[in-house]
Amino acid sequence: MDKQLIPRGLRRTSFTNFLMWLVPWVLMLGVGLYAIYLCLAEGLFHTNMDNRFAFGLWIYLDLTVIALGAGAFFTGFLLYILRRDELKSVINSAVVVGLICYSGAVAVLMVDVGQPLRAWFTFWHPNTHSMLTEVTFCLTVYLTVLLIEYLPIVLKNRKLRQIPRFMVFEFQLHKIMPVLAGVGTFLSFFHQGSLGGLYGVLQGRPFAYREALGIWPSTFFLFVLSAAAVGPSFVLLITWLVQRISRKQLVKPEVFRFLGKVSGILLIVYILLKAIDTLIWMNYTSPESGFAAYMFYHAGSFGTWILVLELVVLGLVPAVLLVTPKMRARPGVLVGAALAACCGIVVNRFVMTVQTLALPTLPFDAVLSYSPSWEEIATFLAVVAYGVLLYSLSYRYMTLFPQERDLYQSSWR
Amino acid sequence: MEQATEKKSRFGMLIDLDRCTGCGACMISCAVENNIAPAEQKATTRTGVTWIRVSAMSNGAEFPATDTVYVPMPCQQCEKDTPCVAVCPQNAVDVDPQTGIVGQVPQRCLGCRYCMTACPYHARYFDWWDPRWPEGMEQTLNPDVAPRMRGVAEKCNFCHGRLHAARTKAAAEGRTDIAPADYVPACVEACPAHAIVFGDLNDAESEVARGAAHPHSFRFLVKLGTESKVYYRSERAWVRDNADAFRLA
Amino acid sequence: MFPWIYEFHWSVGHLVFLGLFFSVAAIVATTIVLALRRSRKTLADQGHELIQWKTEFEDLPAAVRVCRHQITGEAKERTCHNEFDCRSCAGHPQFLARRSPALASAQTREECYGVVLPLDRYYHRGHTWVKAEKDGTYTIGLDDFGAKMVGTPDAVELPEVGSTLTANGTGWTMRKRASSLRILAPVDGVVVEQGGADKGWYLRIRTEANEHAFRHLLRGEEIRPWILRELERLEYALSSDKMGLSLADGGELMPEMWKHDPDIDWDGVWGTMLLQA
Amino acid sequence: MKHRGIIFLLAGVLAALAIGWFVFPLALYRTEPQPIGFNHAVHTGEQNSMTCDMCHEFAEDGRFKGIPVVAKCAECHSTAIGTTDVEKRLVEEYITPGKEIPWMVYSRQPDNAYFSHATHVTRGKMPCEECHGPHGSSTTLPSFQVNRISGYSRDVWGRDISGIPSEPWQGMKMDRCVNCHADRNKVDGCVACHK
Amino acid sequence: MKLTRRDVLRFAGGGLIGTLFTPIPWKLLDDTAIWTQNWAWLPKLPRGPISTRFSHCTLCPAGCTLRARCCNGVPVGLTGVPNLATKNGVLCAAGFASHHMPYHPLRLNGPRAYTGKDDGSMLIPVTMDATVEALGRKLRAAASATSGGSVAILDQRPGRALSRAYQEFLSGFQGGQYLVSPSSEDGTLRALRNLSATQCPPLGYDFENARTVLSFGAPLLDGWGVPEQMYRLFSDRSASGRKLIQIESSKSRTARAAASWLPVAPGTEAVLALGLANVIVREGLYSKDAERRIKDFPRYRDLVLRYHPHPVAALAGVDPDVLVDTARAIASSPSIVVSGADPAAGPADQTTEILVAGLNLLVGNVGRKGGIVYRRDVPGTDGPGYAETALHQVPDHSIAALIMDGMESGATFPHSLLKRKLVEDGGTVVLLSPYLSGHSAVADYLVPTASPWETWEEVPAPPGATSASFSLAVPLLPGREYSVDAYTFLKSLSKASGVNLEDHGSGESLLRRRAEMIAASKRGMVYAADGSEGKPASSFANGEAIWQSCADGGTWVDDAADASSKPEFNILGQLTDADLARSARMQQAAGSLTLVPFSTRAALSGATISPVMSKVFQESDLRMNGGTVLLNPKTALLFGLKNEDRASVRTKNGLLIARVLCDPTVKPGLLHAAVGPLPNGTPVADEEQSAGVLSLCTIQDDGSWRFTEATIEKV
Repeated sequence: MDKQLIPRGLRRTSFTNFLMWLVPWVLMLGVGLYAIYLCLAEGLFHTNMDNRFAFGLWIYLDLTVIALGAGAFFTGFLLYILRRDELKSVINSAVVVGLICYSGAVAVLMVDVGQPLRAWFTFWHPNTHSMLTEVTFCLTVYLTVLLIEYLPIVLKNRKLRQIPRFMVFEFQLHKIMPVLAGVGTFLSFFHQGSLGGLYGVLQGRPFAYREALGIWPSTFFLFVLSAAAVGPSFVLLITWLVQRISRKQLVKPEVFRFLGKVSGILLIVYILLKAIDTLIWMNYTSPESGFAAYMFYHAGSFGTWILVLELVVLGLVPAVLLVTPKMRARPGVLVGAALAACCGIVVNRFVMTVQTLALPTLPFDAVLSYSPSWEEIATFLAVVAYGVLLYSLSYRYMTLFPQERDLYQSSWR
Repeated sequence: MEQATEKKSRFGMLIDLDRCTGCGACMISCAVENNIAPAEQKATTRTGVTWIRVSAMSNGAEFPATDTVYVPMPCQQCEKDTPCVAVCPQNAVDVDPQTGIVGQVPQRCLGCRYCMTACPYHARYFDWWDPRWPEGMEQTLNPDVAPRMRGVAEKCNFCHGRLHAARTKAAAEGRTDIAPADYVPACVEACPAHAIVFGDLNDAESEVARGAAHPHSFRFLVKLGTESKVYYRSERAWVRDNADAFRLA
Repeated sequence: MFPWIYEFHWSVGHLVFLGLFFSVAAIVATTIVLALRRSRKTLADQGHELIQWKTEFEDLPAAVRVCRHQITGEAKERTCHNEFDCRSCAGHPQFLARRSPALASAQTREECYGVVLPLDRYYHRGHTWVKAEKDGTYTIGLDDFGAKMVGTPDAVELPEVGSTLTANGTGWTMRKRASSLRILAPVDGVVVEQGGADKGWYLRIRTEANEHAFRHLLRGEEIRPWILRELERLEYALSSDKMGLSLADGGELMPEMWKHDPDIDWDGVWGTMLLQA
Repeated sequence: MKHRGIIFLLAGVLAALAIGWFVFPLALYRTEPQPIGFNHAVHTGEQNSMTCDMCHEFAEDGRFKGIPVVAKCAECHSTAIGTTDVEKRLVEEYITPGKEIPWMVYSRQPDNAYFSHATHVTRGKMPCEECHGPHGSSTTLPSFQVNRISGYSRDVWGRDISGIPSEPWQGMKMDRCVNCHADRNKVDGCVACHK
Repeated sequence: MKLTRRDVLRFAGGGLIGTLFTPIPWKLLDDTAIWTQNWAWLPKLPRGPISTRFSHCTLCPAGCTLRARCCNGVPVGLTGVPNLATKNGVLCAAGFASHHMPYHPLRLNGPRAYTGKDDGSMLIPVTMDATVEALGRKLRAAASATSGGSVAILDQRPGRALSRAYQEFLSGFQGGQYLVSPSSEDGTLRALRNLSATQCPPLGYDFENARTVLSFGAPLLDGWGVPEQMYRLFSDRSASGRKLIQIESSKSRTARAAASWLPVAPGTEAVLALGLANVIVREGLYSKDAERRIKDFPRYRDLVLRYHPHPVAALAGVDPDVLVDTARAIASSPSIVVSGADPAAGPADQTTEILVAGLNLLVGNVGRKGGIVYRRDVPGTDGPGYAETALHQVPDHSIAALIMDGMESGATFPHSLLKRKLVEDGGTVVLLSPYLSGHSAVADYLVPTASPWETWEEVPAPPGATSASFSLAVPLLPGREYSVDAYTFLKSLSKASGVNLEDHGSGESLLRRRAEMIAASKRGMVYAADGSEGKPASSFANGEAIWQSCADGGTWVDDAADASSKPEFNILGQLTDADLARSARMQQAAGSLTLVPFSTRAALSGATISPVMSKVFQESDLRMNGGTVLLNPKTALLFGLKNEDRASVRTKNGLLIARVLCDPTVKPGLLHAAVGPLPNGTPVADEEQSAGVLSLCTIQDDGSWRFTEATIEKV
């Protein structure tokens, strides 16, 4: 049966090997599911979050993961809307990664909220002023879109294709994919932005608060831009990783270079705007709310180094590397720069979530620290395990990299 | 039906920090009034639920020049762009148009805790645990305030159970407006040093409105523009000067 | 969310927000419905055979999708984007027009490396042939290359008499070991008789065929370069799966060749060679 | 058979509709017997012509006392006045031993809802029937049904499972409060009715 | 017709579509959300008639009047009663939750006995009869000459009718001792009475009329005496003309609110008192009348003149000018000088108490309005009473059998103090308490008494009150069948040990008898809880009428005592030179700290308080839970500690792992260690922690344990 499901002409490891590969991830998932059970059935005291650190590891990683998952929408946008056909070779993989990131984030969110059974109230009685409402609406719809985008990949499985209606549906669905890609881009624009707005609107948190452009704080646009910038980098990174693990060439090197280039250009723009935004915040926004910006970098262990790390080391440097064709041509530099860019986003989201909450506001407040409980970590690892499992299954039984077979047969020409 | 016209109030508080001795009577009377459950074993200062919390604020000077005031901090009942109201995704928080009280409905809350990150006063609390009282003690619950379930945010609402009782009393006596004496939050009533004054800020003659206008009165984090309705007062300049931002250690 | 639910505000922001949400939801729903309706229609029109070929062709490696005119050497580098359907190809007639008649071979059959391909018939690149019979019907069979490569099938499932064949669609299916192989039909037509390996052909069909309908099929002088290329392709498919193995002695194709090394991914090899994903 | 597919589909739809509209309510609600019968009509009818507030009283601080205590019943029924079995039981089982009747309250709201009868009835002059319907003229007590999931009385949702009231007084969900307040241009915050 | 898989799928699909048009999904969605709002384990609110009752709080000796809001007769909320003519008006934090006490998780639900002592002993349930019988035997044995000790009763709530019964009971034993807790609140008064050379009537502090109050470390604004009175008199610094001067090593809550604060070096209070006296004597500010009444005045003057303010101020670490001003302030107006310490730190040392009492005598505060005034005892207890001794002043190893009554309320003491007073082999200790807390750990027998709100309890005048008073805590809840009336228990004990005790019925009838006596005396006024004008006791027909008034929350307050009494005193009579020498500055070893235990009244180490007190003790840093130590940030730095560190505190008596908090109001070099309560009712772990702090303290020869040398180290 296993053999019958593997796309023809692709070489995959033996079923036993595959099962051995799955075992640790299934175990990880199991432990995580137990942690999730504890949080849902007994209460969130199983986490190390508290009234000051009301958002913890989960929200931080959700934001990060969704930013990285932006590869799905942005690749779709480039491929279907801007017609960059070279991305065909990674779109399936990007969609699966996106789906994993988003569904994982939503799953963790459902554990994170205290009353998940009431989550639908947000739809029923939405407060449209809340960034979280925007996030909830967009995430739900976009997750649906991602599922629909994932459907053709599943239906293209060799065994399922033998059922004519699946095959035809897949074909027809694929034909209107540009519409879904467009919708996905629209939704992603809003929820990536709203996730940025989530903190940017916090008037009571002068470290995160930003002036509004239109109805959104500047972080709205910075988040969209940064997500779009690292999305391709993350796709690049994942593809590279799968290549390393599977020891196969899956896409042509020029695809890597193209992804790197897109990432680099957007990163340059992002870093520029982010720098301007930071200067405005330091000189106007923050002081006007009574907090001199330097205070934030002298409280606790947060020094200005974190700003340098985020903007220069993990921002400007990879951006420059990625836009320089010569540097980009070297695979090591390319992957390294993509990794740095992704880490830059990880740091940015850390600053926006964790540092914002750690910093005090009131005069008798202290800088707090927070370290997640095992339940929090296990829950997140469960999502990682789920992602690896879904990706492994998809990789084994579906065609994630259409160029794979081609590359594997092309050397003789 | 005849149209009931009710006076629009803006309930507010004035807390005299020079009088406060940090005895904690407000915190306990509040917990009893509002059916806040005792702490679980593992609860800490950071996971506990205290609708009004008294914190010590120091002038930072060295002994013996050191000086400390105790700052009781209930929900500051912000009036303008109320941080928690704007962020709640499902309207579980609102500003009551009749009273100016920032209401929190735990029954609507999904426990996302966005409001808690939004509140600069850290006046919101999350129910990390199921509320549990020792066996039999649930008989002592205040019948006017519903206990909250786990997984929701909660906060001070100026003892609205008492507001309800006052309204019912007024209605039974055929009045449309409540008598000020009928509606006093538990902490105000409890304070042995009479450090807390409560009343209608719309009523210029009220003690709280007059007190709020005093030059020694101030509000915390006023530059954030939240227009809170809980005023503080101290003769000590350092207390007032510290009110706008955190201080570097 | 809806006007009849309390807390619905008739404010601009609220309406714009919900309006956008409902629009997006509607677009997504419409898309799905549209795809479903189109699928229904396609299925009703029996269009799925072509669709299958179309989509699978897209997935074929570029090395397989080489134009027949590149194989013959008429073009330098030319990849087919037309699902091997020369009937609707704009370039094909031009190549034909330029083709010198001297190229035509006088031979009646091509034989190389043990593969024997009579030239009295047209060949499909999926290794089937079609041959005009005297009674005006056409017979369809698996060519020697395919037959040798697969060997005697374990089972053959032929379409019922009266069913319609679509060029590039499924001709019939064969099972060999664990593989289920779909043999592509070379031309359009209606099945009039079922055959089998023993008869030398698999299907007898009736078709409205004319020269144009057979235009996409290989013939005459094209056979040799094509088969050489196919041998190369086969060798590569075999060698890349297991280093060191190549075609049997001197490159001759042996019957039941899988027996030489049953551990090879024969399913993959057959699939690749028979142009199916 | 040409329409075989559609027939099975329709059968499925019909089965679901039947289950959803008729079996589901039976499964969702648990019927609990009232401890003893009560005839409102006898009390409010011509013979006695009592008004609602003669039994359903207010306390001094304006609180509504709800269902009267047994002592209230005993004001008239210290010994049996009539001859019915129910009255005999009332006297023997409750009034004489001084035991309260464990009534199940149809319109009981959850702990988190605050409703002031004084505001609506005393000051607002609303007739009882506007919310409670012609309960006062009933001769028997309707069956008391509990939602197995939420624990609410069925009357809070309304007798009709669709949630659309067949009579204006049916249903006591929050929508009804909010709509009525909205009709009267009363703008309230959450704390106005939630405790 | 054969059913195919496709048919089943179609049917299911149809069912799915159909279900969307039924209430099932939507109603279930709604109901599950409502379920989360009402789930079964969420406590249901009481519903029922609301009523109001007045009563008195019995958690601490202040005995505040309170109003209970009841639902179904069960108290659901408490408030103070403002504007009363009598002593009370507000409640403290613990008082606001006192109605939780009957449901406390630590409640004892039957008599218990320890199978062994000091060796991992086990608490086992026993029957009441067996307990009484065994105790009777032990009491008889203790009373015999061979035991080496005597029978004693430690009354943690003295002044009640029951206290009188205890005294009667003790009179049946040879050398029976009636003991009270070593409270610091009336330390100055006790010292004064001990200094008197002639008969001295009972005394009280007349804070209302005092212009200056000088406190030697008494936490006047932190639950001392009658808290309401203190807050009223001293919390408004600007408005009243009253002046509170606090002498305390750290800037405590009281020091913060005081008009001036003298940050004295710990242990130098006695010297400081002598320095103050020096100024008064040298400047001739002392009362000439007092000079006559102090019989050893010349000796006292000679001693005092040796303590010039400058060296004293240097030694004590205060500003000499402030010292002189302070001396002048107490001498110039009706004033009160009071010694004291935190309730957990026990009484001040004897020398300090005597010298502080001496200051009062010197400036003529005794018997003066606005100073220390005379008062009378409650009717029925006048006349020669039974000697009342504070536990710490009893000779060591003098008690063979000890009965302890009541929960710790006004003061606490280390277990080691108790053990020291017991005979060498440990004797027998019985604890009458509703809860398994406090000294239950060292008791051999635990007898469950009724919890507050379940029984009639007498609330006598608080320590230091200017006049005797009588009020009642009213039972609003039915008693538990396992709880015992202390008086009934005492009667059965007297029967079992063969002691004659007059039978007055039950504990309640004992109280009614006291009301009768008050009526018979025709003294004092009765004030109703509604704040109306008081009525003379003589206007009440009988004891029952007074009882009724008190049962409704009223209070009987005695008339002012005759002020003409002029007792004479010997200040230095009891002081030896060695005592004075000891009162020099504490020698502090390098690298060590001075450990000072602290707590709040009614929330002492063993006191039982509502679990909801976790709000101030556990869920905020307003009050410190047991096992928390406060250090000056500078001191902390010196020891490499920072906020929230865990550290081991070591004294010569033991070791404790504590949580460190930095507090700039703590004097450098001090280690304030919280003797916390058990707010959330978890006996074992917390009790070990909190008992731990007191067990670290060294008990001095005079029975005090205020300062102990300690070291601290990060763990």
